[in-house]
Amino acid sequence: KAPAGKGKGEESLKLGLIPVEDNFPFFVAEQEGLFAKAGLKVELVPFNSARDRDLALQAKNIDGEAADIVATALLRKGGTPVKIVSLTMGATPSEGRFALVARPGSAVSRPEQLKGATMGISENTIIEYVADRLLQGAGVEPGSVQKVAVPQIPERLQLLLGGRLETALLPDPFATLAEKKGGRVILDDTKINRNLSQVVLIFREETIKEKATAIKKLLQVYAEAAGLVSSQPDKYRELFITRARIPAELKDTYLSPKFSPPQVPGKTEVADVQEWMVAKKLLPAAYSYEELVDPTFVPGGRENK
Amino acid sequence: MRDSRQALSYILSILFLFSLWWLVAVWINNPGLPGPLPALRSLVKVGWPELARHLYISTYRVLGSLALALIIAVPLGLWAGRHPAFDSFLAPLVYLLYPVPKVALLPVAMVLLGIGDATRMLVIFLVIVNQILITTRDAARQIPHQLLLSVASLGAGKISLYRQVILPACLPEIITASRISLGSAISVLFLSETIAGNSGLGYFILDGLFRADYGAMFAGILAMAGMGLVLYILLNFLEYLLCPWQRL
Amino acid sequence: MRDSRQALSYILSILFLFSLWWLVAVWINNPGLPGPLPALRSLVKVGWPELARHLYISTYRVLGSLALALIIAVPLGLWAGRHPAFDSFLAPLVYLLYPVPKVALLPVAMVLLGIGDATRMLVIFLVIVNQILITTRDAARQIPHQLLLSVASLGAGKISLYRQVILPACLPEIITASRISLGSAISVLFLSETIAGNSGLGYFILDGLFRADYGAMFAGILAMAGMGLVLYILLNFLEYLLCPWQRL
Amino acid sequence: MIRVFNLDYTYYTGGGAVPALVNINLTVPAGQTCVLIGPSGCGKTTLLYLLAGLLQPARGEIWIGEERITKPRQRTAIILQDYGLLPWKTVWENAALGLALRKFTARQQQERLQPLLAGLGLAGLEKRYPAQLSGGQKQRVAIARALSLEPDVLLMDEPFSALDALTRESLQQILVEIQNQRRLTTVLVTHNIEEAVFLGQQIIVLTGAPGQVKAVLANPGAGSGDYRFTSKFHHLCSRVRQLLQE
Amino acid sequence: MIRVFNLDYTYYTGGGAVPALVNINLTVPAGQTCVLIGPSGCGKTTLLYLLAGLLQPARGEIWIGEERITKPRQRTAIILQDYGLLPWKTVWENAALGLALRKFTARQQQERLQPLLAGLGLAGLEKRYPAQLSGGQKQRVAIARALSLEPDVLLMDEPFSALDALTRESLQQILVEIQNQRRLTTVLVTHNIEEAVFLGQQIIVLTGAPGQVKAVLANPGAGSGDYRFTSKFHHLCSRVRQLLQE
Ligand SMILES: Nc1ncnc2c1ncn2[C@@H]1O[C@H](COP(=O)(O)OP(=O)(O)OP(=O)(O)O)[C@@H](O)[C@H]1O
Ligand SMILES: Nc1ncnc2c1ncn2[C@@H]1O[C@H](COP(=O)(O)OP(=O)(O)OP(=O)(O)O)[C@@H](O)[C@H]1O
Ligand SMILES: [Mg+2]
Ligand SMILES: [Mg+2]
Repeated sequence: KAPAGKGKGEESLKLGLIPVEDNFPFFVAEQEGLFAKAGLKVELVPFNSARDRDLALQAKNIDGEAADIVATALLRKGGTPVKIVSLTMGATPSEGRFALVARPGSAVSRPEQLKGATMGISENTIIEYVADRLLQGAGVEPGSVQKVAVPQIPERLQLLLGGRLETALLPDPFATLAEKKGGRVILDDTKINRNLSQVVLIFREETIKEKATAIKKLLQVYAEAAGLVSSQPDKYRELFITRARIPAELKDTYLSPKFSPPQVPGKTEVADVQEWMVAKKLLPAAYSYEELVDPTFVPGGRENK
Repeated sequence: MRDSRQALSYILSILFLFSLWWLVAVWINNPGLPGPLPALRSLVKVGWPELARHLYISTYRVLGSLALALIIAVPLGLWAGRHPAFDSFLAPLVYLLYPVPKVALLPVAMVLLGIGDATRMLVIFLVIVNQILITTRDAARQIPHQLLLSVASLGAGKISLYRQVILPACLPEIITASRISLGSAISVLFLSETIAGNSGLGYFILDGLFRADYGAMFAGILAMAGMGLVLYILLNFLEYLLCPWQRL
Repeated sequence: MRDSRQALSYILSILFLFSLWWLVAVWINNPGLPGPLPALRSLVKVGWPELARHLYISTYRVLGSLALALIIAVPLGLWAGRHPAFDSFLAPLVYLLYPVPKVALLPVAMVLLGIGDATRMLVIFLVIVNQILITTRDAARQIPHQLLLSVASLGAGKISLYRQVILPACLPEIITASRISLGSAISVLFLSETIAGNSGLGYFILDGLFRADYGAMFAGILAMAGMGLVLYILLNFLEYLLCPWQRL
Repeated sequence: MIRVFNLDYTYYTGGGAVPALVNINLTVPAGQTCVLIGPSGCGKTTLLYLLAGLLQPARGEIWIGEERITKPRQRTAIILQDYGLLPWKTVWENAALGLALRKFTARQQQERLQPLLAGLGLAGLEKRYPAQLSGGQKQRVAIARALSLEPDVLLMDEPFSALDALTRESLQQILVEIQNQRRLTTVLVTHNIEEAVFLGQQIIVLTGAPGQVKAVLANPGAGSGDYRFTSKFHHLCSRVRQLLQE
Repeated sequence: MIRVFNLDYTYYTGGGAVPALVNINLTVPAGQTCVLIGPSGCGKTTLLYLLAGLLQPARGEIWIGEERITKPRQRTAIILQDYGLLPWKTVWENAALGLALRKFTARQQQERLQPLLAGLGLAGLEKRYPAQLSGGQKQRVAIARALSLEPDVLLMDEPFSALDALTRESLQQILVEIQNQRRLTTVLVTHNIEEAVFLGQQIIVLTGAPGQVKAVLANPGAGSGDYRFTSKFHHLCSRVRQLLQE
């Protein structure tokens, strides 16, 4: 079997994406024909869960994907060497909001009251990392809340709104939707001075070797698309609603986020995530920055602390 | 007369179902479960050309994998039912593999078949092939010895015995198995369509769920239930044609 | 002699399965699919007290919902099989509800019933109750008229007819249905345990997957397959006890 | 007493209506035996099913004593042409089924059945399933089941057809004895002319399909020990044969 | 020619071994009819199954012509005691099954079967299913199926038991004619002593279970038209009856 993306010359790439706002510039680039213009043949493969997306990367059905640092380290640990080529979201603290939301009518209104309350998360993922760090930042011991594994976001939202979870950690736009439905935001990662939830673009090492020029072009296209979105959000509103799966109730009010130009994640970020993973026994030992990040494609980012 | 009474029963039953749904919806009063009327309304309003495309793709996947499973499981099941030695070999395979969660097989399927239709149909196939196999085998075991002897005495060879006795004797059970598999196939279809890609009713429903657009979601669910019902009616018709002696 | 040959077949079959697994694992060479030996090794090494707890919870959920489904579906199925009028009412319900993706409704069910055992068992129940109902009904339809007349002529009332003729005549098919439902129940169990909550083999397997700890994941899968096999063997034993006339 | 008035019965097949019985009238006084004889397919089995209340007539009425028959009657026993044994019950369970349905205790069942099975040559076969019996053995189980009920009306559809001549004759004798003891009203279908004449105080000859009554012969001597060897017996046999031939 | 040497057969049940036949030896010259008679359960059906190659003997050998029987033989036809009709085939399909298995065209099947069914009084029933027939009609379908094959060996298990006396006699006559035309070797099981003596050039009387050969009677007059009315016939009937009684 030929590995995915091979065949039609070097210029083709297959990317696994979950259709959420994080990945919106890719959809814009596709719509505007920017890939073709750059002489690239990019196929955006939609996935509905991170689990299936990672399986497909392992199976070499896709060359790369938009993921997070936790997933990157786990893929490498699981025997699929991958590297981050760039951040796509989370370069600044205001990008990519995650919020700990209490259910409508909950008595919990301040972080101190979280002790013993149930909290819907997705275990062993970036979500749990964000949750732990948010709690620690607010001075709450993460072990003192009762974590409930609810891997899929829509289900977490429903259980929260249905009152079966006291609190839940949700990314936007679901956090906004929960708020709109009467949920109360307890903690918010855009309100602290550090972005916990960074989205990264990763590729398998062999793809990086074989298709370095294509990846470079892809990142240029991404930068262009990110610029387009940030400068004229109204033009892409329709596309945003459909491709980023904006909940029906928010489609008139919810604004698309701003996207920074491509840059690699900061060393402290990579180290901090891995420190958490080692403490959780998800990793035996942290990887070095160079093992996880390939800085040859885009300029280094600033530390966003 | 009997036919019209049956049609009435059908309609009554559907009405009953919808009132039940309505009651539950009113009772739990959760946006995740709209009542039947809003759901029907959104079924009407939804982008039909698009829904039809998803419906077509899903139907194709279900029927394709059902056909494949029948082609493979029926002969194996008949054979295992009549040959205990072969069954002793096959049964543990089935019993061990049937409960294995299909995620375990997903990596294999993805490596071998990619993330297209083939993987989806394989996952459906793997579930229902076991169901058809088990039912067919159990039916073949029960064939009265007398009938086999009677046809053997006419000089029938192995193949004729299968064609004239074993297959028709098990046909009603094979149709039962198809009924069950049809339901399972649709359930698994839903799961397999949520893995990757953007086609099929499963995707449509999940998309609705992600958008918290429960109207669209239930339009998809209704379409899926409708697809199931139509396929069931076709299966009943097939039974009518294939098993005339059952109608006496 | 025959028993020992059967045992041999069983062992051969399991060896065959493991070699196949090994070949596939070597061939596709994907970390997501370890070979059988590493999997067995990690099954030994894994935290057994914890795995045993998950195993116990899963077994309880499967058996509980299977029992519930049998208690409800068998009488309904027998009745529908013998009363076409009732069947005309019931069949559309079944045919419409069976294809509705239960997993899509899991969140709603969890909102209704909580994240505990009740929801999971309800969803498993909803899937397998249809399977048992359809099989039982189709079997009840096929009972030879002569046998019913013969027992009716002895002065049997309705209830006696069900006890003496209709139920035993369908018993082999009910056992077939249980076999099929057992597999479906385990599949749905897996799904229901992966949607929310921190218990059961489904959770254990998914947890392994999320940690990229494929050893633990496959230990869970082996435990699940083993649970299935043991339950199947119990079912075979039950059949042996309940249907002695089938053994002739 | 069994009375049948203007009875019609029709089967429906995909190919159309098949009249099986047309305008049957008959009366069997209590304690007597009525034999039905007629060509194969003329509706004898159908008539017996109707008398047992297992089928509903298209037209006409059936009365047993003061009761109009529309469903099976407790004290009527029937031996079906295909025996009607349940494959999942042993010989004993099959034979005891009627008693079990009437809530006889295990002990009472034992008391009634054991001598009956022994008398029918079935001792030792109690634990077998029907599939493990010979044709004649199955037939005898069906006979045991019917007789165990101590019925007052006994309907029999070629009950001895699979039995050898000697067993047949000894069962005929048993039947006559039971009848004399208990005023059993019997309707018997048979193809055997000698059997018909030996057992039937009344012999009803049916026409070919659809069955109609062709002749009703009175036969008061039936059942007595050496009737078989009288010239009257032989005369009646020839008469029946002649009627069938017409 | 059928030859059987030292044949044993035993059934196995949960309760233990049931010997059904012990040390059977017999020879049926080609073109002759051999009748098996014996009490119910003595193993007649079992013996026929063995002759047909449907069961394998525990001991002993069976030869038909120069062929040792270990599996069904193409030119042997058998009529089973329970008829063996397939419920999912119509009367026509059931009767034509043997021909269809031998790859006869639809036209050839038509040519052979139509007169046969008409002769058996089954015309008009071709499209019915077995469940829609009377007992005797089913039996005649089984007879048609066997005869349609124009076999050289015909094995029959109480083939006329469900038929009325007249049909029975006319079928006996047909059988004798076929036999005279085609040198058909026949083994017939019957409970009817007159039938045995009328048809069997050789009459084998079996003991009660487990079946052994009690007597072999030669009966050269069998099959001739008015044999029934000779004193030899009656004498032999009494002899058979006596043997059975012993
Ligand atoms: N289920 C059925 N559907 C259609 N026709 C039927 C059905 N059962 C019986 N018949 C027809 O009705 C007629 C009477 O059948 P019945 O069984 O009463 O005959 P019978 O007198 O008992 O014959 P036999 O002596 O052969 O047993 C027959 O011609 C038969 O073909
Ligand atoms: N499958 C079986 N298992 C055990 N015993 C059996 C089985 N089939 C038949 N038998 C026994 O073997 C003996 C011979 O049976 P067979 O059917 O050959 O008798 P038969 O001479 O044909 O009797 P009939 O005249 O009643 O038909 C009987 O005693 C019977 O109980
Ligand atoms: Mg009859
Ligand atoms: Mg026999």
